[in-house]
Amino acid sequence: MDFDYLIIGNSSGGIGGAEAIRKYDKKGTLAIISDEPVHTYSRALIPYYLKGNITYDKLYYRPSNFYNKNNIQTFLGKKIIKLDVKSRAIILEDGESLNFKELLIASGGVPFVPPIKGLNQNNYFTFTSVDDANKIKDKIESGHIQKAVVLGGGLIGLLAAEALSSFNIEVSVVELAERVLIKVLDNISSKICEEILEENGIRVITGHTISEVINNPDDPDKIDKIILDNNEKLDCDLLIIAIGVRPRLDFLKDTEININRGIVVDNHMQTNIPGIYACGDCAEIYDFILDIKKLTPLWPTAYIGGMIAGFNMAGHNKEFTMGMNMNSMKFFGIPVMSGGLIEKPDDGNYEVLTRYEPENMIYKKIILKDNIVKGIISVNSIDRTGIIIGLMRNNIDVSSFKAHLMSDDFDLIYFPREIRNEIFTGRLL
Amino acid sequence: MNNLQNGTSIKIDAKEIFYKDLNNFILDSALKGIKKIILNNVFGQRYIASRLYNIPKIEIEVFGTPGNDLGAFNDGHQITVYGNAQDGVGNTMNEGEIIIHGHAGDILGMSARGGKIFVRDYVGYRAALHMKHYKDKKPIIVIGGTAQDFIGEYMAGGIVILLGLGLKKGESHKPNFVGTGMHGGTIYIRGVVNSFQLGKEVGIVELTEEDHKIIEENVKKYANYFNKDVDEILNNDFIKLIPISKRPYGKLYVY
Amino acid sequence: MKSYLLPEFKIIRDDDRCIRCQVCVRQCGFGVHTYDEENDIIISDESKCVGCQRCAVFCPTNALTIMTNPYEYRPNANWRKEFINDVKKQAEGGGVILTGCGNDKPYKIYWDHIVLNASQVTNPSIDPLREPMELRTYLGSKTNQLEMVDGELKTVLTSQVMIETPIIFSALSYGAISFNAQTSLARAASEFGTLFNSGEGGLPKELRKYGKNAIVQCASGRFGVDPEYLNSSAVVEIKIGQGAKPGIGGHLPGEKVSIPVSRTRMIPEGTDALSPAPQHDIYSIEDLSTLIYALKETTNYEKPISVKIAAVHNSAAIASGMVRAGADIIALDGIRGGTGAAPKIIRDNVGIPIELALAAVDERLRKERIRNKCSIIVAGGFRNAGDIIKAIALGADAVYIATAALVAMGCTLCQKCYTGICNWGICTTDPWLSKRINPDIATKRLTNLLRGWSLEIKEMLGGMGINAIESLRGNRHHLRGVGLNKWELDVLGIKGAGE
Amino acid sequence: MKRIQINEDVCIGCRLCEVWCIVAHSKSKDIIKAFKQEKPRPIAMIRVQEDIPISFGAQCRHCPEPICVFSCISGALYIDENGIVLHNSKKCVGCWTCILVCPYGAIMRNEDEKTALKCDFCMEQGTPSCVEHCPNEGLTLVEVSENGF
Repeated sequence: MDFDYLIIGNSSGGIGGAEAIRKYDKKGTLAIISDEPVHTYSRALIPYYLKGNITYDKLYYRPSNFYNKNNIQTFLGKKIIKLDVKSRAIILEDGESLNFKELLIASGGVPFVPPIKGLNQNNYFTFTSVDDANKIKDKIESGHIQKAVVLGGGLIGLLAAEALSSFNIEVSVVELAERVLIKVLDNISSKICEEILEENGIRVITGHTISEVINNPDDPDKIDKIILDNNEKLDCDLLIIAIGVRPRLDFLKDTEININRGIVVDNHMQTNIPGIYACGDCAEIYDFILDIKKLTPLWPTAYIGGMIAGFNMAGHNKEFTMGMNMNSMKFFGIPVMSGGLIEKPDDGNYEVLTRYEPENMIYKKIILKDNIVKGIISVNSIDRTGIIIGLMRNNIDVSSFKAHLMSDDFDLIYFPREIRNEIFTGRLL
Repeated sequence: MNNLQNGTSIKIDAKEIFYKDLNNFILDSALKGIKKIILNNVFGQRYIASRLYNIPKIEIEVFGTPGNDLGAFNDGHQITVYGNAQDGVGNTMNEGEIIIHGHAGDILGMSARGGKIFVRDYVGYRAALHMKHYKDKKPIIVIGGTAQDFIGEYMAGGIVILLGLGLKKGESHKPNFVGTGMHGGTIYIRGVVNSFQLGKEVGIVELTEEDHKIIEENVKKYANYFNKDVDEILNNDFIKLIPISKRPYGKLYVY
Repeated sequence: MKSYLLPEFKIIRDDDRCIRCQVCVRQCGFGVHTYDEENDIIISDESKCVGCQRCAVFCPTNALTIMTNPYEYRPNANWRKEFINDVKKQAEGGGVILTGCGNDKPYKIYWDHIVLNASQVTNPSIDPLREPMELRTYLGSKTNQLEMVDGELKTVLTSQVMIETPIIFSALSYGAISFNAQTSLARAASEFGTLFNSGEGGLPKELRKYGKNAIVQCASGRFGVDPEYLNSSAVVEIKIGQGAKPGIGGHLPGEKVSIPVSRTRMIPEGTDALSPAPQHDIYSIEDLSTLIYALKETTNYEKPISVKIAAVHNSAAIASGMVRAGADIIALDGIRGGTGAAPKIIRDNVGIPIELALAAVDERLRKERIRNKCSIIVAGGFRNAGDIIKAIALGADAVYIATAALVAMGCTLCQKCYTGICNWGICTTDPWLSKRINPDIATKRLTNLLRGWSLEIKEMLGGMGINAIESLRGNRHHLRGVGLNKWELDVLGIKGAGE
Repeated sequence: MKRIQINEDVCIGCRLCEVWCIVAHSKSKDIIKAFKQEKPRPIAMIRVQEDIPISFGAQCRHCPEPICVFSCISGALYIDENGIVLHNSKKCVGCWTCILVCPYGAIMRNEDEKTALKCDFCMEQGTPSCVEHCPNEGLTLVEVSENGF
């Protein structure tokens, strides 16, 4: 079959691409391929789903008539075997070949599972898909789950831990680094998060990892105990491994597409092959704060990357130059955000503003370089954080209103008049 | 009209020319690019240089006796009078310079907001009345002799330097009510003034370095214009008068 | 010292309607209303209330009623409440009582005792909807006669200013009123084809583009007066006096001299802007003439020069002198003229009603055959188109309105202009309060007023069978007095009704 | 395409925009009932910012390229056919990603519901209530191009 546009991936990057293409090209033939046999849903919601905050149908990222309305053909539950760059086709598992003029690869990532003694195919769970969530759900519903261990103190791991704890399960989080959320928070803020988790009954074990899994002698798919690298033994009825994802690139083997840690793309999200684009967790995008290309597995980044790709695929020149690290999290109701740098680099003329009120569990840190914001962390004082992210994105000199930056009521009113005028007339941000 | 043009300067015999016609002539000349106008036989013609708004700066030399409001609303021109001037010299003057080789009448520099006036000899009543300043616009009046009453009345800014030349040794200055209602600016007086001569809104303060500099600079100019001995003038005590309050009538009202 | 004064106003808050939105709290610049969070109520300190009605107008649920405090002292026809309170005020403060706005005393308002004529049977009235009606007015000195040679006009005409309606905005100086208020007046004048008057506080640079519609004042303080200012105008007006405070000077208190005000007045920020009582270069008619011609010289004889005086006992003789001194326009301001600040005792007791002054001046100038040498603008409490048309029939060329213009912009005559706080954003230089005047809205309100009154004047003119305002000027036959004494009728130069 | 223009020069800080936003999003649409009876009281989606003498009411700008919509993890934020950015609170999980990205700080938190809250341009009534009730034209409706102001 021939398509004007093919999109590999049915999550935010793929949908972003599809919606962008349809903004300019309502007629061109467009298909989305995914190995998951489900309507587009939000991976980011699975902790909420597992917890029971939302029902299954609320996982859907777009309304049920989305593909119809946008004239999108779908190949769901179809695994891709191969991309043939020369003949501009992808080959599906069932042998079907789909030709494309323009291709967007938004294949996302696969959970990384390290080799651990005793681990087998069936005695642990990952936590990146609705399928994972359903399996965990079934396991919990089957009963007898009293103690759980989550390997990985990153965002997914902690959210999984919080979800599990809502079932009155005793949860331990094991993190090899000296603190949780090491990639997105600084020392103080991650300690606050640990505190929140501990206060809510989750044990946080940092600086260690699992060295062995002891299975039930009667049932090799059932874990009895976890042994840590310090020989501590943890009772465990359920193990979740959540130490991160790696780009899903298997079907790109032996193609001439440039791959580093992820697919290398330019600011138009195009790979080295004209007409083939990539975005999301499988691609390396430009981070304007760090001035490097890197994997940035974030929901908004995936969507926007897909959208930029889609615009270009439909013939509208657009660049993505605003990529950056940013995260919005919530642990037991306490909101935590970060964006850009989390620690002051050693070199350069950096300035750090901090505000820490342990009694209110409020922490705020802003990193400046030559009066330009380069990073923010805020715990429990998150309203209007987007304004600060906007300052970063627009390289706005904050010297005239620096005194207000850290306060809870920081707002546009403290901007210089000229900047505000530009903002209100949409010329900025 | 009899006039004699020589390059960018022009000379005219103003005898019996109606002031409006004379001022028409000055305006026309200035518009033609004349830079210096010499008026001979001036006899009471008013408003000389008043009609030169928005015109490149020119010089006017007046021989004789100009009439009232010489240089009223002056917008930056230089007027030199070889003779005495009447009332209203530099009335509400904006910029420029007026140099009187003789005496001047009442309300010299009234409401001036900029420019300089040098009078060689004496001036009449209410000189520098309600003179003001704003930012770098600061009128300066230097009077060689003494003045009549109410000098600096309502003064709101600017500088008056009263030199008292021609007074006998120990003889006090003439004016009473000096600086009545004054609420801005500075008056420097060389020679004797009795405290009863001062308005109740002014106070005497010590001169600073800066004051001496201002006096010196302007006295030099004065001496230069009128061929006087600078050192002799400066070699004498000055007193400095400033208003006691920026708001002399602030407490007059109940709300 | 404990004040023995009672609040002037009573604030009634309908608690069933009050939603605690605190709009009243935020709208009162005098700090009358405060929100008590603990008890979730709004407390109103009536002693601070000036009765401006801002809170009541802005209350979204009409929960507020502000009324005169109905307390009574023992009735006393002599010692009325006002006098008792003024004495208390002075006993407590020991100064001159200041006030704002025009005289509020019950002097006879002659407009209310003069009625207009209308055509019936023997002369046809004109329908202004169908027939052209001319309100256009030219201000300035008119020549005695026109000389034509070979069909060409030989007479050199004096400068004239044309206005589309005989209604001009009177002097309201920047500093006394807000920049936005002055901008609105300038824009409305420009849009409608009439004039506004800068007052004596200078003309902000931003408003110089409205110079073609500006009367700029040269007063005793000479604030902001320089050749550029004088030339940024249609008319230059020498202000001798003002109806609200004849014979005295004025001063803008230092706290109102903000940075922009100081820039416009060209005086340092925070200093009092003192306007001496007389102009010290004018002690006589001859001196006045000197200044008139100084201004004509400075403006190259291109602009009519107006001289404004307060209406006083000898207005007629003074006006005659003013015309002979060269004034092209005479502006007379009557006892009911407004002010931003005046001693109450002066405002309420000095001067004469404009009706009498106008009649006397017009009569005198006619008798002396110099009425054509000047235009007459009258000011002082014109409340409606009826007052205006009567003034024109009494001899005026045009009228100045200021209070009416302020009311159009929102003023409720609370008379607190001198405090610098104006809840309607008019009479203040406070940048926060000034925002309350949106020039777009205020301009519209002002042009609407001019339009309404002009239409009414046309209606009345048509009713009298006149199709040009020119034909009504000084035509006192169209006026009759009601309830007036003989001397009043004589001064006004009109017959009694029925005669 | 119409958008709300903010004119801070004439904002008088009365906060009537907030009051009428609450009324517009109340059940009764009656000002007195909305304030005195409805519990919980709706939350104003316009916020008056004040640093006297500066003030202005600011609400969602309804950007032509709304980063909040692009970033929303649940699909609760969307652009309707008029280009208005709307929020479906039923889909919202309160992850606050929109707050993290909105450069105007225009998205608020409904603390009771744990969902985001934003201006809906008063889609039901035509003219946004804040604009309609602004007594000084500090907020006005202006026609803008597809790409915004």
